[in-house]
Amino acid sequence: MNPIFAILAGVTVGAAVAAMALRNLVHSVLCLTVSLVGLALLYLRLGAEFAGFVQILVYVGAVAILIMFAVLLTRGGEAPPGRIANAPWSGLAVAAAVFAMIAWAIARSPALRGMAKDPAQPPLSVKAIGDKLTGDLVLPLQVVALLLTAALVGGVVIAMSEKETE
Amino acid sequence: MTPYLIVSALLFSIGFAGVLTRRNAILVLVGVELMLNAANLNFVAFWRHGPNPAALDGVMFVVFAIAVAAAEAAVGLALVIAIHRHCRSGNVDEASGMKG
Amino acid sequence: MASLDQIFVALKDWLVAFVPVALQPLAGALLSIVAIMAVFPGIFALTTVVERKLLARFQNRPGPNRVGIPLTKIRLAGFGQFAADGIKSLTKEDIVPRNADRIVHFVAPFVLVAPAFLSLSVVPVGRNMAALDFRETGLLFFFAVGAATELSVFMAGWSSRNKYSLLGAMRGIAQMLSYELPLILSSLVVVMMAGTLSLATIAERQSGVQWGVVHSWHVFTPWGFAGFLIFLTAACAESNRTPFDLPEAESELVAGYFTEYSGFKFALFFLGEYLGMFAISGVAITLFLGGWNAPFTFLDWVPSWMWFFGKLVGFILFFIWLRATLPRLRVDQLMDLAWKFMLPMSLVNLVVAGVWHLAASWPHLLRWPLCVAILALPYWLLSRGFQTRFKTRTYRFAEESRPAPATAAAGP
Amino acid sequence: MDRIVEHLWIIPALPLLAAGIIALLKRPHRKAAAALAIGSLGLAFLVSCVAFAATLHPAAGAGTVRLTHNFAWFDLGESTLRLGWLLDPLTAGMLVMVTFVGSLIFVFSVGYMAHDPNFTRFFGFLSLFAAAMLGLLVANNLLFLFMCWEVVGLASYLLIGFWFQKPEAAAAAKKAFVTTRIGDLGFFLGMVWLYHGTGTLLFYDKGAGCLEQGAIASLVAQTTLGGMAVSTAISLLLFCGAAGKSGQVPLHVWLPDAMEGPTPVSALIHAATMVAAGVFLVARVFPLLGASAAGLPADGHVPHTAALAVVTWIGAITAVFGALVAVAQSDIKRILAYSTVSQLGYMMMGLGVGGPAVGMFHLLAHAFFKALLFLGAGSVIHGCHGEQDIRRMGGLRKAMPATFATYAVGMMALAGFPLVFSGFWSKDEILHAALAWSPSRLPFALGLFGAFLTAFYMIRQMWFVFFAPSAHPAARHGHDTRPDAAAPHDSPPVMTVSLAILAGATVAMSLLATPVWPWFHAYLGGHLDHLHVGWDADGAVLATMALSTVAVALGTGVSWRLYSRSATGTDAVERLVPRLFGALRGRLYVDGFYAATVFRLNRAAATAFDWIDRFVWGSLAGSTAWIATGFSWLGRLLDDAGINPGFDAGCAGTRGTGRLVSLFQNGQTQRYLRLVGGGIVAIVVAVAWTGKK
Repeated sequence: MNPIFAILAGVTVGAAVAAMALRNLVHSVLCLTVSLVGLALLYLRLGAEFAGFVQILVYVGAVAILIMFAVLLTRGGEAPPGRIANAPWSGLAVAAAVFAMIAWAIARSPALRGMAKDPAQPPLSVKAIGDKLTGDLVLPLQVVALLLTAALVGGVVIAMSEKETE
Repeated sequence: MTPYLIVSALLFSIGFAGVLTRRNAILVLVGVELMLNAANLNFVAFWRHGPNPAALDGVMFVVFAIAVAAAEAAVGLALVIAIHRHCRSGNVDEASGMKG
Repeated sequence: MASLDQIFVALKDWLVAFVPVALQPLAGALLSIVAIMAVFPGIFALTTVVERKLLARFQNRPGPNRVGIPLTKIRLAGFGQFAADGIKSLTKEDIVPRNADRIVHFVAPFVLVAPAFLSLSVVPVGRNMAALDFRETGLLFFFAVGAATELSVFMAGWSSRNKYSLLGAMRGIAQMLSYELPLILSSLVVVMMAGTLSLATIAERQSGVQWGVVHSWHVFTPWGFAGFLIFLTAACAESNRTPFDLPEAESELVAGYFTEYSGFKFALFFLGEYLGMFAISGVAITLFLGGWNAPFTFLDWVPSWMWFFGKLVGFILFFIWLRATLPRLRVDQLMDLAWKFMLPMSLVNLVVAGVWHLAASWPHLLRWPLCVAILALPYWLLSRGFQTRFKTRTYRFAEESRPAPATAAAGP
Repeated sequence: MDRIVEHLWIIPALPLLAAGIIALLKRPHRKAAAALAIGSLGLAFLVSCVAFAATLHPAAGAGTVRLTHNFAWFDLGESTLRLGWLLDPLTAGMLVMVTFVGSLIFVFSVGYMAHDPNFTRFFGFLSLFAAAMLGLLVANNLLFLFMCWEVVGLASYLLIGFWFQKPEAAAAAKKAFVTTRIGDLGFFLGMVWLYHGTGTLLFYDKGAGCLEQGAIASLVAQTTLGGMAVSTAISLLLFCGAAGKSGQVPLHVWLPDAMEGPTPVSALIHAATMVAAGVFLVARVFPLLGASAAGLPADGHVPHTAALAVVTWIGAITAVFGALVAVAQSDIKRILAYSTVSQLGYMMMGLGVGGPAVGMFHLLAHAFFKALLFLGAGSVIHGCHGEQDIRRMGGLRKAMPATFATYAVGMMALAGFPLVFSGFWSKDEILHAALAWSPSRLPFALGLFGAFLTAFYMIRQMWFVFFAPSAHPAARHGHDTRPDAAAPHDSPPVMTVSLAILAGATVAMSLLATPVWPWFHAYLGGHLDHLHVGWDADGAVLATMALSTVAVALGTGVSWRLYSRSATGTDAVERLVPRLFGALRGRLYVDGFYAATVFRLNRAAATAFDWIDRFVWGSLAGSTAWIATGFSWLGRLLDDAGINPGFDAGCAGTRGTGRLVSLFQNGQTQRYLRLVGGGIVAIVVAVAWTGKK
């Protein structure tokens, strides 16, 4: 296994574990950010430059900040006292079972064994992505645009609804 | 290929574990984000190693998934804030007003 | 002249040739990193002095003019000040509040500085002189890396456990998020017209000639001009410069999100902010002001990197000038400006760029007025709303608590 | 010709477009909304007239005009789902009627709703309703019909609950929605079964449709539970839906409550459209209902099948039931509502005994005069500043002459006064067909009795509203808090003109289906070219006419005599037979069993009924409602305080089960998710395990 990949994967998974395990919400979110950056770097390693940078732009630049705001707005800036997990062992067991299932499937998949070890870097031009988006996928693009608009409006409405009723 | 899939499975399971166990609603959402991203990693990996990378299907899927996930995060967090305002708590186990 | 233009490129090639072939990419990268780490902090050091001196001049006072070369009588008109400042901040005590979140508090300045360097590395500072050239995603890389700035601001503000820090951070993030939209949208126009995200290619594209002697900078088009103005304003806000320096408004928030930083970490924040400003200025130059291109064809003999850095200096001076003259905006005005004026205008600008593109074959006399009209009408409509919106605030509660003069006169 | 049917979608599309645009309008754009709604429906009327004209001239030897235009909607795996438009005399007649009456109601609404703040929303809903109704008419596919049917239900929900700030209106809307939904369940099941049986939901598809020879023959050939033909079972299920929409007896309860909506809505829902949808559905799938081992029902000959017998009996019972209850009501709109229930019963009975022509003619005739009556009632209410109780009215004959004249026309048509009113001819035909119905004469008797009652309650209403001395002016005005409360006044021209046009149409309709010139039958049956003017009816027709005239005269006379001599304020019938009257006023307690809100004759029983009702409405177990109703009748008759212990046990059992089931539903998403995760793993393991072997 490539050492760079090992480091990246280790950081990504480790940060994810930390994100899910830390008591302080802000630390969790920061760890999540690290994990997402690690994922973006993995995308880069896989040759998906565009996806990687979009990942950073959206997740680090927007989603992480959004979650931070939510944390602060719900007064989650301090480490909460008391339990942080509900019945952790059964949940962990289920999650472990799911992982075991997926890993088993990956290990046994005949399709994967047939794949090339390290195929040539496929061409990925942003222009091709743009052509695709405005060509074949123009309808999904519109739908996503609509969805984002709806989410924007919906987010505002939900977050301010109680103020309205006062 | 397989290492990527294993990393993806790990991320998915970690996120799932968080969703299942964490009390705080925001962290549940964080877990969901992790699960989504694990799926995205799968898409990219399969795009790269798949039979037809020129079709860009995996990458397009990721781009769309990121957009949708952003919307999901926005709405989800708005809901968390609304629930927090309503219940004075951000813990998922206290917002069980729908129980039978 | 060509040799002077490419002197740094040649130098790098010459140096890299000394190492074994296997290590050459690594050596090249290292060299680029060293160059960036040397040049831009140097400019930063000079900028601090220049800014202090210029601000002083604007305010009719001399400014720093004492520190020169130590142990000599040479004063250098005060240009040794940056060294003194640097030594001071390196040796000062590093104070961390007791309640602070130590790790996050420590990491925050690095999260600011590292992306600033990274984003500088994609800016083409001269012909063939971009440390990192992402042929497909250069501009996207710039914005993606820039996103980390917000995170750093948040980390600094939150970890200090100081309400001014937190408020400053919140303001800063809100401001950066709001102005990032017009920033991206206005640079999108250039991407649309150039058909590429690579900054180097965009700069090269502007070396064409129009009107006989003028290089075809993007700013010499209606969409480019409007886009440039929007970009400039948004860049000003992104780098927290006056008149958009609310996150660190000292009269309200002490020093904003880095109130609780001192010594070296404070210096890092300072450095990070200025590097961010340089980077965004560099991108503005690349996108709109022709990059390393000369304005006129008869000036082409000047090396390309000199053009770039000359323009950069111009930008720096412009920002200092702004800081010295403009008052700070209020928070609501800031947001209104971003969402109700700049965002719609940048959307309109996208339309203008489309019209410009479709009307490529039209005579200039028709194409120009049409595009200007499309821009001017929303400008007029939108700014009309601001005239009513930005009227003088009446302080309702303050006025009510003050006894009206009439009743005061009628009193005993 | 084909171009007409290809573009038949324009008719529903016009009001739909209007509804869409109105939805985007702001509140103050009242004129634009009204103009859009009326304009679009008016245009739809013109297009409908063109379509109608196209059906008048069948190709030589083709019989009925039946134009279809089918197209693929989407692919569903292997099969393709096809939709289509259908134009035949049934559709065309209904189209013209709905657009015409609808337009008039829209115009009337401009005046009636003039003071409402949500004027634009109202017209948006009206347009949506009209669009759905028209879509239902042009559908050549049971699925598309069902979709429009549900949109009709939605629109009626919105319209009945238009004044949702009134709790009664909100409750009525909910009731209407839920009650019709129970019928719709039957409809849906029938549809699914039909698709299963025939593989298509297109009505007519060049011999391959589900209402054509091949499909029906195969359905008749199969049998299901208890030896019933599959076609009969499907017919009965579909009839469930029709009964729900058309307010047939067990499911009629929503219809009177729907009076809480604005009066034009009542007119639109009860006269022209929604209730007619059920009758239309039965007429549309008549080949299925009438299918027997002998084959499809031939023109002019109505077979005696089990399905049609059910339709007939339900119709007859509904006819008498509605009329009985109407006798004792005091709300002007409620009387009309029950009269609608009764008339719908007649229509169903007509369909059962006489085929589509008989039933549909009564439907069309009824649409005109009932719209007239409702709009007249609206005009009266409008003139009396919102008063709806007929006992508080009186003497309006002089105050509102235009309304009085038109209302009288509508009344006489409804009551079946002879010769120049359409109601007479249409009802007469039903009675005539019932007389000839061989299985039983009882429906005929019931119909005759209903005719008597109809005349009785309509005269009662007329007397109270228009003739009685102005009874309680003080009370009336005392109720009214508005400063401009003045004497009753006639309505503005925009309302009375609609009334006059409808009155004219009511009379004109009577010319279309007399025994002398049975144009309508010929039109629906597709033998217009054999039509001639002349008397070729048998003696039974004359006898029926005479009998029904006698019934009407008797009703009129008795009613007039009773009421004109009685003192004001109290009801003559109430004094004569107070117990019976009380029962009638309480709508024979049917609502009590369903809604448990009206009458608590017997507190203990009512509590049980109440619980049953909640249970019934709460679940979709409509069949339980049947049993419960039967039991509760029995319980009230046998023992006033008796509570059937079996129910209690059943309730306790159900409640216990519910508790047990709700243990799983603890509101903790994480626990659900854990189960989901564990379940997925279990499934995968199971699949992998079994796959290995």
